[in-house]
Amino acid sequence: MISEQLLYSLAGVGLFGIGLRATLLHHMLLLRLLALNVCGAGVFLIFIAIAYGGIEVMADPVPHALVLTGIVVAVSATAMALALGRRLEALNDE
Amino acid sequence: MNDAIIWVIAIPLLGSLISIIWSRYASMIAIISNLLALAASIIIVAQVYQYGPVNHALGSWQSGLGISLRADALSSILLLMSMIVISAATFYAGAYFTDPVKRARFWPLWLMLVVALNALLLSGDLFNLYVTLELLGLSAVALTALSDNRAALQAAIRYLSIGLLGSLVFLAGVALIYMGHGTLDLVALSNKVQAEPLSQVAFGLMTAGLLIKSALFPLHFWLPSAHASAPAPVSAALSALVVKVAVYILLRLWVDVFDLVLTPLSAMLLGTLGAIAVIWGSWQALQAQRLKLMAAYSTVAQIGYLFIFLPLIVALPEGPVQDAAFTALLLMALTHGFAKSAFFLSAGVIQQYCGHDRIAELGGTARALPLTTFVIALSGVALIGLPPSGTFLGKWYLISSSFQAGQWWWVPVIAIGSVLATAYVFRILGYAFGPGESVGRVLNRGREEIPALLLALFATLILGLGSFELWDFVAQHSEFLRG
Amino acid sequence: MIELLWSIFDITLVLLLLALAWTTCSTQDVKRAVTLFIAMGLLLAIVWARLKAPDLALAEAVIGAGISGALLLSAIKDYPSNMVSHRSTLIEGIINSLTLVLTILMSWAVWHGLNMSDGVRLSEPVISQLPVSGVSNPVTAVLLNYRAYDTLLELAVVLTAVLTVLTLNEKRVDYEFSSPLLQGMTRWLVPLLVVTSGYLLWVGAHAPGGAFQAGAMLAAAMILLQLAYPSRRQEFNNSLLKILLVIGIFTFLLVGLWMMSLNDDFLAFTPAWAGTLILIIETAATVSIATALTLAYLGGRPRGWEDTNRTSRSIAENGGAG
Amino acid sequence: MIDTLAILAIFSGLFFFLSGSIGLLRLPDLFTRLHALAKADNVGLALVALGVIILEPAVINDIKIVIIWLLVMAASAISSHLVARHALRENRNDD
Repeated sequence: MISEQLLYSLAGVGLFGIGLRATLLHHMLLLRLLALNVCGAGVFLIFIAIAYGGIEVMADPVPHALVLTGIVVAVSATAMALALGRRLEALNDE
Repeated sequence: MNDAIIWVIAIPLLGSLISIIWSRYASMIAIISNLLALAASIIIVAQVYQYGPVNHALGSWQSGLGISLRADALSSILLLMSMIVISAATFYAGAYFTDPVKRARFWPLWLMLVVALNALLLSGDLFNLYVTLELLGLSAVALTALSDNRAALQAAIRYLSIGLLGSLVFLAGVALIYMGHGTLDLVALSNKVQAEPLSQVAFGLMTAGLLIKSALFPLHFWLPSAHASAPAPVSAALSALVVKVAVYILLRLWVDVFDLVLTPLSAMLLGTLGAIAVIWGSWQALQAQRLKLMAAYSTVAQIGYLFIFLPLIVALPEGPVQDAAFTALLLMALTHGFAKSAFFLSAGVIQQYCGHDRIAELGGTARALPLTTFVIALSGVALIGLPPSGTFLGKWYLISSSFQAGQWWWVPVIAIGSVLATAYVFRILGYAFGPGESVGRVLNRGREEIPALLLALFATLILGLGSFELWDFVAQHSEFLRG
Repeated sequence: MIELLWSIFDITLVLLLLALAWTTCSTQDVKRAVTLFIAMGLLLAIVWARLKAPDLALAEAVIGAGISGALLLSAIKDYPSNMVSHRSTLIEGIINSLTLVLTILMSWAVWHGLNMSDGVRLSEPVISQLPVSGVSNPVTAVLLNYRAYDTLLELAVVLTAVLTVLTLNEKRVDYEFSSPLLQGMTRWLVPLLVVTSGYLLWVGAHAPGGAFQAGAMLAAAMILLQLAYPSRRQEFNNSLLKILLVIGIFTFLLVGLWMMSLNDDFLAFTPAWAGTLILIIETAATVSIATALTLAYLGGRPRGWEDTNRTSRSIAENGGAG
Repeated sequence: MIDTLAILAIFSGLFFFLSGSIGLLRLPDLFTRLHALAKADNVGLALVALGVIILEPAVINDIKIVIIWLLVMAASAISSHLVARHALRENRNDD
């Protein structure tokens, strides 16, 4: 089943690249955050593509757990960054 | 008996949780849990000294399936240094934050930073390193944002997005490693990693992610604003510890895991960037208008020195010469940690006393705050590298191993860096001893000044004079060098 | 034939994903970018399901697309939507070529990596130790037993983030509009969500699900309530709120230390009790995660959150008024 | 025989999804687009669900699928309503 692993892990690399490029290009916090999340999704996809072993085979559960951790960390960081941005806007308005 | 390695993480975590609930007693809780964690870190160093590296398999699972915590000579010494700096800054912070609301916000996050630092230094697992890096990054950003002004928030946002990018790039490397080798355990990996394409790219990604976090030139651009605008105790921890633990992971990966992948050419490239950082950072520090900004740029330069060691360690033959270079690297990292934290704490005192930290208007400070000025002078001695500070020995060995490795070109860089450092330290002292309006009554702010003094003494006297013990310690336990 | 269909499906899915990511990242319009990003989250959930990661599909749908979607959508109005900024062409060129080179290098590494890997990895020990791990869902076993320490630190990350959100910001301005229809649906949807969340928590021991999915779903229920009844926000009981926020990590830590006193190693669960202990930890973690995500969405300092003593209360109130 | 029925149901469901998506892209304004999406998707999902129920022997899973279908219907009705209401208010504010 190497072909599916390859297809999806290359897609993960692609997402990572797209996200990385946009992270470096954007100035605005919100867009940069979205780009970072896309970038993270790419890394997660690489992990899960590695874990996949075919339709009949059970997938490797370790990367699944790692990515679950990663998703929660990503949403926490996003919430925190948005709060920082909101506070900055409030200070700018004063 | 190897429980100390757990307590040093569990105690600050417990303290953080309790200080959220009983915010009224947060200062006391923080001080107690810091002292307990300091004691635990001393126990760890003693254990490593007596019995060699300590290993704790979490959950009793075989390594690979579970996560292992490890302490060896390198990590235990850095742990002790970080706990000493943190404890001093904790005592300082109790007096620094006068507003009770701010204090209640500060303590839980501060203890979380301690958890992250200790967990990171002891971690023996690649993915766990990612989680601790995120915890460290988020708590550091949260503490920077405590200043709650525009400059600090802008710096915090930049710090956060750069930090997130750094850890994601690191995580991409971790994913590739897991793809090729099927394990995340550092010891298991050190036996598996070969110089093949996958490991090379993974190594490059992880290095790039960590270089962002350790602010090596030209990836240092986020550092000065963040370190200069955070509250003083936070700046001390950021400059002395947070940047340094990223360098620690780099070293650990380079020397322990990826030693076959690290080529002399890439080591030379990093050394060159380090050399540029030394000169550029020192020059910017000389130009800086504000005390804390100057200290932040000086951190950029000091990090540069650590990277110059890398090509030397790669080029030198295994054995006592290489060990000496490694110990000198450790010595410089430690000295800088103590000196820079002392400097930032003193800068905080000056900022509170004068209401600003503009260098050109520091006149009269030496008379009003004699102890603080003395501390700045002491830590300046360590930053320049005058004897008897640890930096002096460190630079001495840096120069001698440059000649031994046949890489004489680092020597002028070190010389220029030292001259520039002398210039920026004496520039401050010149203003501080000069005449000025701010001559008030002589102030004695013991609770804030004494922690800084102790740190500066560590940097200059204790590390300088006691460096032979350090030498012995590292020499006895040099098994972490090249497996 | 079947394999061909699978291939067509896979390729379509991957192309759609890449196209969505590209448009999300290249638009300058904030609203558009957020909408596309949420759509990408849903697509990712399908990808996880396709790659036999149902735990992740659940988590992505609830957390990635749901909670982050709500967070991002409510953040849109904080930003001016037509602020266009460009980097100079030179820098753009450098960034483009840098990322291109990196992508090619990584693809090369992936190609090599898949050829060199023997496909064994950690599945074997994970499965062989499953009987003593206390649960039969391997992902839960990894999260709460083998690599429980990661999860503990991850809860610390969540806590740090939410503390920052709470201490930085004023309360979020409520959405003005609700509608009787929404309220009507909320009235019977919220109980259903709560039940589902409990089910996910319980079922996590042997099937896809677990504390994170359950907690996020509970948070979604709370956010929905907030959207449907914006005016009826109750004043929180702060000490209760603080306890709810830390109970997960506190329970986790205490159980870990208790197990250390019994079995020498931190978080070394006694196999006979492991199932029960994991369920206790997960229940507490669900509560904390739900509280944290709800508070992260609502933002705002609850009044009197930082009371240290009486004098500070007056300072806080003056500060709030000023 | 049963399989053919299921496949027929699923494919006609997909047809409704397709037409809904085309409607989303081609129709001129928000309200007609909403109309196309909500209508076509609900029928499409119903047909797909029907097909899957025919294929799935376990009754408990069939019940779950029906519940999912009902929930999606309710959610899409409410969200179309909210979007339309919001758009109407914005229009009124613009006048």
